[in-house]
Amino acid sequence: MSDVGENDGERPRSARSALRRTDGELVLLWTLPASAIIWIGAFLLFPGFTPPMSPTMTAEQVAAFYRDNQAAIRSSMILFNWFGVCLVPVLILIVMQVRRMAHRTPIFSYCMLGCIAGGPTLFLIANVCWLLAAFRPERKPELTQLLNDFAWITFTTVVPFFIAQSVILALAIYFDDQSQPVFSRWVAHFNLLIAAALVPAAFVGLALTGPLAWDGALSFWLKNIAIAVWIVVMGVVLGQAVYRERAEQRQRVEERVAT
Amino acid sequence: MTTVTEDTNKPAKFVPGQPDMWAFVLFETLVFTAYFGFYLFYRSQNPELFLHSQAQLDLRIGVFNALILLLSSWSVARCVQSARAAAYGPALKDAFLTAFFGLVFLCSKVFEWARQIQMGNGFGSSDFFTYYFFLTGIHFVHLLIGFVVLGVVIYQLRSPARRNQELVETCATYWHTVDFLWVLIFALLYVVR
Amino acid sequence: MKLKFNKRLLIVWVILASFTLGYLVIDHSAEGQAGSLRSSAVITSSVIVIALIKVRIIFREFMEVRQAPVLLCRLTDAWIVLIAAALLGSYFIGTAIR
Amino acid sequence: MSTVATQTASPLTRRHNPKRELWLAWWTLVVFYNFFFLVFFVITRVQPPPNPAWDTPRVVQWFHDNHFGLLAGFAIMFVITGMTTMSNALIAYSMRRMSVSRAFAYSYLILYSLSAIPGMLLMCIALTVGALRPDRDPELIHWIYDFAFLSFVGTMGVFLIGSLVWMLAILIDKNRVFPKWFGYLNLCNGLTEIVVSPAWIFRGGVLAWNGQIAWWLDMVVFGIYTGVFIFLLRQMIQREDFGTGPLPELLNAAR
Repeated sequence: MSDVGENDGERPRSARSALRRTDGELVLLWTLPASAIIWIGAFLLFPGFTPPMSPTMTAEQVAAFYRDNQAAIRSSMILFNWFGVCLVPVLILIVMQVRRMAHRTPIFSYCMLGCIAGGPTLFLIANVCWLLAAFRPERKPELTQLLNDFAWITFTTVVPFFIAQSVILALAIYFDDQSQPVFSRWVAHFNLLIAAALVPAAFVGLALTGPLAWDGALSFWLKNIAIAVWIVVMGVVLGQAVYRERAEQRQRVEERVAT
Repeated sequence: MTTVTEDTNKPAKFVPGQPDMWAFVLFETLVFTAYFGFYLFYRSQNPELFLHSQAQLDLRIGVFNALILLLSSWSVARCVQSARAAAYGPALKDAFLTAFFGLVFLCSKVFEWARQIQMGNGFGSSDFFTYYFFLTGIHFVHLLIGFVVLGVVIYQLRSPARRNQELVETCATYWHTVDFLWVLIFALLYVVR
Repeated sequence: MKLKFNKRLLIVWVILASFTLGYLVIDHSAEGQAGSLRSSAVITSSVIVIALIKVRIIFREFMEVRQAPVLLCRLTDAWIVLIAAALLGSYFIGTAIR
Repeated sequence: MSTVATQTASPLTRRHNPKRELWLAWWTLVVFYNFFFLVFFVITRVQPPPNPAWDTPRVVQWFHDNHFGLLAGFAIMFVITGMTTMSNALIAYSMRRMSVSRAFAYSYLILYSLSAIPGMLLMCIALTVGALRPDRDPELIHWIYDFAFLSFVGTMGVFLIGSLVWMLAILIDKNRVFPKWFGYLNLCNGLTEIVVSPAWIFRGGVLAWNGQIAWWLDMVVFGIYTGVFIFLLRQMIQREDFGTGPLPELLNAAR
């Protein structure tokens, strides 16, 4: 494969890692707190989340909800539409760290890329359905309810890619056999825990009431809290890894200058 | 590369082109056989409708198309033999001739479709025309791929640095497949009673 | 040598073309016989058989199976039998269970 | 120099099969296809597809009959869909092994990652929504039915172009990662995506979404194709020779 410089006796051994450019990664990393504030703001602004809308609402109630809260729904969902995908650069930074791990193949980073493409797309579908429902709330109530169902089911079942992402990241960390691994072991355990917490949300269709319903303890609260905790924890861990990588790189450059 | 031509007259048996292409030819032929099977089966369920729709096709265009495609097949066969004899000039000429006949076929096919649609026989207007447009359409797609394939032949023949005989034969095999599939489609759509 | 090869291909093409033109004759005679449109198992099966003979000639001559190893010869012949069985089979089964 | 690196790395790598990442991906692929078959053919009964010609009451009846199967089956799909990324990654990796640009691997990866949403998840979501409220207006249930099956069957381009990308990579490749005939088989699979397009037009007959040509025949081709590539990927992993050498990154670490 592309192990350039393996046999070049003269070239520095760290040629490969030195080739990886890290400029600008900090900027991408620090977009996370800013986006998180926007997400929290949009989350609180959307009247359907505080508290979550009940699946047992009748079509008329749903239509009335979209009529009465039109402005808040529109502004919050437009915010989500703008900034929801801000998670993508941060996830790509995680892929960059996975690339640094001691793997023989790029399979894990490929998987992560696939998940990163899938998750936000699903969220955007839900987002569009909410905005559509609010666009013409005087529509037949059954149609508004249909769009509302689509939005909520899609929003709740966006989990497949999050589950896969966490499991793949955990496996990637377990397979990273270095004396100084990129992420420590507990991050892998944590990711598996998050993946397990997301699984019940996939079963949202089975009930209109109770913990499995889309406003229930498992499908709404557990799932969204798990995602939020994941973002916070991974943000911190990722930050540490990025800063450590930069420090190592600086050190290596200094060593090379010294010799 | 040019040394390949020396064993032109050797009686040794060889598979023309990559054997892999033959796997494709045989597999694709099976798929087409399935299409034809469904067509004949449903035809026998409702022969009157199929006969009446079929009567609106012009057999002469069909025969013309079949002859044109046979001509192109002949050209590409000559192209392969010339290339094997290292006569790359004539080979290239034959390859262009093949592409020309392919183009004539393509135009006459489009013309025939336009005429049928003008006469009010669309894709969905009767079971026969569904099969007609489906079979000629999927064949048309194969023909379009055939132009890419001929492009490979011409690209190979053009430069002395390339001229990979195996690749030329592989491509020719594909083109012949397009031809013999048309032989079957033509017989089944135009002449079968 | 080259000329001889080309002559063979020419003959093959003439045979294939005359088979194709033969369809016109079949079609004409079918119309002459029946006057109106009628389905005919004889014509259907003969048309399929002629088409498969043409396919076999294309296999042998144009696609150079003639010079190929025995395995490919047998395989293409088997395929032609398979196609014939499938086509005639679906036609006659269809007619029978109609 | 390389001996130094090997010595440094060996204590860390000796315990593990060097191909474990590849085997993990391959087994995930096999497990996913088994679950896929189980969910689509047995639990939800959406394959073989029901009839597009049904009238509204019959469609409502179908949702009623399969109510629990649809909800439970697609819930399983929502949990495991992420596994597809493993198979896409493995196939993309196969292209990395070829003597072609990485552009092929990345194109395939993105095309097939994208395809999961319109090609499968939209159907899962739509049928879940449809089964969620049996008392919904029948017209809307019928609409959901069409939406689900047409999005599933009628998502063609990503699979078509994805297959063609893989085909091109295999045909251009000089490392013989896959045999050329499999490259051509990719073309056969790609052509089925063209054959399925009339499903957008016909509500009955052989070309409808449950038709003998548009569904059954294409399913046979797809089944052969899938079986073949699972087998060939397995062969590729078996042939793969990482040796017992150091991991690429450790080589750099061992200064």
